[in-house]
Amino acid sequence: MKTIALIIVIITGSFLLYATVDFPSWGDPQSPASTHVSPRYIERTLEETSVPNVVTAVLADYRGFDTLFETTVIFAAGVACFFLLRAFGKERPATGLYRHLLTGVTVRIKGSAGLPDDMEEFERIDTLWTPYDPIVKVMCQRLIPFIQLFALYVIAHGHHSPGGGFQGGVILGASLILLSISHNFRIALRRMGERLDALLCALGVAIYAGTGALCLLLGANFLDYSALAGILHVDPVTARSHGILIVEIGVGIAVMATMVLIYNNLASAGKFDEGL
Amino acid sequence: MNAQMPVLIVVVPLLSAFAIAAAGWFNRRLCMPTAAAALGVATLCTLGLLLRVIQDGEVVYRLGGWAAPWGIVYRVDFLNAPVLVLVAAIALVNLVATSRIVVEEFPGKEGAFYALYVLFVTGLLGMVVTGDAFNLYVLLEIASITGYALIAMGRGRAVLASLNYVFMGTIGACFYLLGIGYLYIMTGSLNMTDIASFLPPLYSSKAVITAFIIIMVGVWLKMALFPLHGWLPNAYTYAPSSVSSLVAPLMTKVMVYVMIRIILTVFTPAFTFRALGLNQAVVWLAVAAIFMGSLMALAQRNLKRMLTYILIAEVGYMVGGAWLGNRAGLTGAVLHILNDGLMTFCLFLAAGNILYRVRGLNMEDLRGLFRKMPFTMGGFVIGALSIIGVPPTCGFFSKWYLILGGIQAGHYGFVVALLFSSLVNLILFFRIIEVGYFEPHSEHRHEGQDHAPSMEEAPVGMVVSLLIVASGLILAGLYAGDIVQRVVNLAIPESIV
Amino acid sequence: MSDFFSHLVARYNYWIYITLMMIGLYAMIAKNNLVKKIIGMNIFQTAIILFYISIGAKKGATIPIISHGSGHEAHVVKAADYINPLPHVLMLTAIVVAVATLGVALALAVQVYRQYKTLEEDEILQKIRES
Amino acid sequence: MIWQLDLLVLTLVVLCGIGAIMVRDLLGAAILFSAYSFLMCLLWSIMGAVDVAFTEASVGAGVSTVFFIAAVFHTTRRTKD
Amino acid sequence: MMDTAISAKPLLAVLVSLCVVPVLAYSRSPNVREGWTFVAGLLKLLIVASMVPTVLKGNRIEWTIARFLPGADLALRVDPLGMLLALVSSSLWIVTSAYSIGYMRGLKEHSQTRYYCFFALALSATVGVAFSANLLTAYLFYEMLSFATYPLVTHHQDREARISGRKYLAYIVGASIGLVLPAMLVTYQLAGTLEFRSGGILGQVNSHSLLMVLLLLFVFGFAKAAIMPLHAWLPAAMVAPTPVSALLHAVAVVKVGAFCILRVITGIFGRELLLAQHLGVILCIIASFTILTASLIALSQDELKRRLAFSTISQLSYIVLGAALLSPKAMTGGMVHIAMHAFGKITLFFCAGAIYVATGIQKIREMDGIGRRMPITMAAFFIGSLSVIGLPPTGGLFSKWYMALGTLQAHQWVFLVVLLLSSLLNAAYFLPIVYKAFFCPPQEPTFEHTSTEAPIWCLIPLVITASCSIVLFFYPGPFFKLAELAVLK
Repeated sequence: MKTIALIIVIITGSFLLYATVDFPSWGDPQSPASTHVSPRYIERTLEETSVPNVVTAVLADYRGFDTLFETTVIFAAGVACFFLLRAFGKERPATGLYRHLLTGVTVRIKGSAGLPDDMEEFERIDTLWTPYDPIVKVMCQRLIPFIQLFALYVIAHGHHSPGGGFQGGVILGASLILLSISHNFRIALRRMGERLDALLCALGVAIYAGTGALCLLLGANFLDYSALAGILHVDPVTARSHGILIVEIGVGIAVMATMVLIYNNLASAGKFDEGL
Repeated sequence: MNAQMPVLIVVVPLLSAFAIAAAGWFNRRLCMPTAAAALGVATLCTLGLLLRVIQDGEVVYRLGGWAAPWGIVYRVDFLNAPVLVLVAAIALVNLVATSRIVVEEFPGKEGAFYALYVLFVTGLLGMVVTGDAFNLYVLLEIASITGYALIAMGRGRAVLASLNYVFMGTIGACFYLLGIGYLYIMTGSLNMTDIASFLPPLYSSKAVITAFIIIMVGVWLKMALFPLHGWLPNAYTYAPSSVSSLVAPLMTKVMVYVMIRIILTVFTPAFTFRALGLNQAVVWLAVAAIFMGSLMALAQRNLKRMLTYILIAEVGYMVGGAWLGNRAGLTGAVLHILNDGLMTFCLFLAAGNILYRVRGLNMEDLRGLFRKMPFTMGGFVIGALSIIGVPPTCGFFSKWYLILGGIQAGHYGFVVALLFSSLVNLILFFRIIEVGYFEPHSEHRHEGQDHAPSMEEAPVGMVVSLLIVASGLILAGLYAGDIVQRVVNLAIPESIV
Repeated sequence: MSDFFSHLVARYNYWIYITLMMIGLYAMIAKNNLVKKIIGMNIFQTAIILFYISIGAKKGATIPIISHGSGHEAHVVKAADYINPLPHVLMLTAIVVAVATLGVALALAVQVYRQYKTLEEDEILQKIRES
Repeated sequence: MIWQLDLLVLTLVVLCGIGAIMVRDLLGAAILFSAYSFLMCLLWSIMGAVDVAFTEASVGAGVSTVFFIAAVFHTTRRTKD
Repeated sequence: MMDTAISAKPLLAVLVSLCVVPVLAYSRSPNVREGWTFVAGLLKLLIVASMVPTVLKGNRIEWTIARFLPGADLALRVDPLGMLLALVSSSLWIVTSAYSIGYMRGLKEHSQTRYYCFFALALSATVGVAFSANLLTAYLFYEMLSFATYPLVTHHQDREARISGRKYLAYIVGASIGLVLPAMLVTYQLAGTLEFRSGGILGQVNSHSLLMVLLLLFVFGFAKAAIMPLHAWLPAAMVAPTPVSALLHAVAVVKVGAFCILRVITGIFGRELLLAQHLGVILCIIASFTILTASLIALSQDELKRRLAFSTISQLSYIVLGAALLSPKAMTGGMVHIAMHAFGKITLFFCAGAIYVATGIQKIREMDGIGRRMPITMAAFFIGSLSVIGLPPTGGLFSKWYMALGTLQAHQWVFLVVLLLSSLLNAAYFLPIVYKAFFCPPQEPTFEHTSTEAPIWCLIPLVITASCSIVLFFYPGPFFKLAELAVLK
């Protein structure tokens, strides 16, 4: 297998190398890629959409349809992970581990009944993974709100600086994942339940697609945000800018929820009981 | 609304997917009807679009209102309009036919299943309708990712087969993406027709030739052309029957469509068939695929596995036909996309029905089936005759054009391969029909009852769908002349004779 | 010599991306461990992204965020001043696709492990043959 | 941009890539892959693709690694190659 | 003089038996089922017969069902030659249906519904071939016939039937896909059409070798005509119930094969082309070889049905020989032989079946003295034999007579010898049976005095067909008129 792989790799590689001879040199401003389609984006984005970040404008408007499906890909991956891994029916492990919060003493209780989940003195901990690190815990607790705030900033400020719905959504999702890792799986799940998560997942993409469909209902083409001008009471160019913002929010929600969904399913192997 | 039809094809199923995913958490009984309604609307739209294309010619739709090289456009012409109808109709019929199985196979996960199902169809429809090379990649990935998940839910080796498919599929998709990158670096555009307008002076450029070959290899990987077919048999054999009857007929056909689209629209026949000079080699590859697929099918003892190898041979038909580079061959290839989609759908549907009742698809499980499931077997026989290529089923006509193309191009290897494969198919299917017809059903033999085991058909919905598809095969055959004259002929550029 | 260097500078990005891609491809074909294959797959995808970003690069240009001051009436945006944004957009999509594929692939790998208790391909095939 | 720096990062990227597929521990491979992604992100920000670099930093170096670790946690760290 | 009428009548003739299939499949009572079979049979005969006057006037009736390919639609056209086959097969269907009732009920066969359904389907296909306007349509119905007869041939669903069925399909469908299909494609490529035209459509092709290869592909490809060496399916297919052997392997299936060859010779190649390229002789040699060899093999067969099968093989080649001689007289004779042989051979098969139903005897050596027990049956057998040998007072005389005249007309003396020799052989394998049946004492004397004729439903049909053979001696007119028109056109 290794030799076959090596042969394939060498053949493919040399073939690809051979093709680079005809490439324009790196960073050449006169290359076709820099002169044919993209100049219009750079030169006219501001007047056509009033969004200074060209990448955001192209992403959510000129090629907004790609991005709709990019978000759908992520949604599909979330649903796929759920579909593949989720095992319904909660069986708790045979022995439950509980930590007395005041003393840090760990109690092992046999039988699947265990202690109720909502006790104040005891905290259920995972049988597989039982770190107890107050520093990490407290630090993360303090950090998470700021991370989330930053994520919101990234989503909202995508028009003017690097970032946007996707990056912000990932950061938002990562903050929840961080909660799950630093505390434990069930606490994070209590913050955002599985059903809510799945609904947000669908809702986020639906916001995006719905905005497009709204434009369609308003008589313009799909995803032609300028049609929103009538509803938003602004001129078409600003309407495009607003449309992009709405769409970015949708992307943010979808990506956040999907990241959490994939993580939850992977980290608990579909049982939604004990996590990483 | 008429003007919005191209986008509705994709958007209606897309929106319904979110509704279905949400409905899965509240009322799971709503999932199937929602999906059926969405696919029904999509099917109607595709039909409307086909009629419009026949009436007015090419339809272009600008997404977001942006014009071609800057925004993404949908372009519906004679080549993709019929494929759209095929995809939407097969997805709809399969959805209705298999709704009983789904409830039993994926308890509690109907929401996710139908969401993935509809997204898969959305991906395929989008791939067919789009006029943008990069957009095609994104939709390809949607179809692939949902396809991986759907296939992995089968029994036995399904998960491993699916993971293998993930690797192969990703390599294929990445090669495609890389090829598009090569084209982008040389032309600066992503729109198919726009790229085509920049290419003629670059026909001898190494980068463009490499781009073409990489794209082709990627697409071939996805459509499982020999020798890149390794992932297909396991993936489709172990997939749940509600999935294999969707994925198997459509995925390979849509990839063949993509190949023809790239050959004709992006690179133009002048490049593919004249400047490149790879015709003979690729047709010989197709010949090898046909021989290999047929022979491997002979070695199988499992009906579904046999069908997967037939599928590989059929891919060889279409690739070979398209690369013959003449009008008859291309007509055959395009017609065969439609016909083979229907044929394999019919057979996989029949296999699903059998599996539902008999719980096995090995040769010994098929005993006495003509008595037990006469209607299912009736549909199966029609599908089989179509694959063999017996008139008036549609399989005959595409094969006719393919062979005619082979004769016109003087490529007798291809002609022989097609005839050989027809004969092998005859053996394959009559071997199964013999088992079903002559050998008594095993249970009854054990019990020692003398004869007449009672009929035990699959649920009505499944049987009716199968029979509809089977009669569709004959109708498509009877109207083959019209289909070719009104649609397929116009899909092929006039420069090809 | 300087000729060679200019050639090198003009091309080495492309070469590196091919190298990375081949590393990924090799891992996908030759590696025995499924997670290793998945890593290889991601390296492969990232390499393609690198290639696209290299297409977009433009000498003497800045990031594609247009500076617009208060007196922007007279401001004329020149394409040569900004890096080509299109590949960036495409690659955002590609990254998302990569992470989506990664999620599904890992979920499948977890399932495979659940079924066969190993991630090594040869051991899995061995088990299938034995059963 | 400084091509020497660029070249250095590129070399490191290749090294991390090779390391990720060579190391005989899946957790280690995941971390090396994370490093690879992060270096890649550096490379892209050098090239001016800030949005992509941002995404890669959060996705490739962040979430992907968590996914890898979660998967490895539920399977095994052991690998033969 | 020659008008072409557009009418759906030929389509109706094809569809009548097709439409009755669902009715048959759902009728629970055997009486209803058989009643419908008769109704359909009569309707079919009436429709076919109603077109006879038009055709005899030299006109055509056309109907296009669907458009397949440019130059090759799914189209039906009634012309004299097609009318000949349609008339024979549709009239004999009724007789065979009656016979089937007696036979199937007499033996208490299973799955009779399936049997009648596929029988009706096979008849549709036969008439379809007869009325085909082009080669593609003929091919379509030809294949339909192959698959529709498969369940009939394998009716017993046992090991032997399975092997025979396999052989049947392998030869017939294998040859049609492997040989006819490519030949058809090449023809289409050369001529741009597949229509049967009186002068042929390959006139512009000059390459002798190409034409020869095409001709051979067609002749062997239509394996239903059982030209040696592609004949082995026919004896094997005798495992079918006798009515199937009778109608299909004496009339429908094999005649369709021979008919297709006739069509190819007259409609695709055309007489002039074959004459100019000297291709007829090759065909004559092949046919003569089959005639003589099959007759010799028939001599050595002990099982009655097998002997009849080999006799059929040799008689089919008469038709091909007649056409291949390319002289008008011989062609007329060959065409009429379709009808004459059909009536004679079906009588023989009916007799074989009747003997089997009544006594269970299949071997010739056990048939000593059987004529005393079944006088009517054996008398009919005698008439049938005479017809096949070509002796008066049966219609078989005329077809052979014309063929013999044709050999003279074509100055092919050798084939006259072949004809005479084979007639002698025919007599040699049929007449001893009759002789033994009437004049040898039975081996088991217990049955000597009991007259055990077959059931009345078996008996009536064979009497009818035997008398038809005699009637055709006195009134062969219509068939000759049709054949002459077909040759003249």
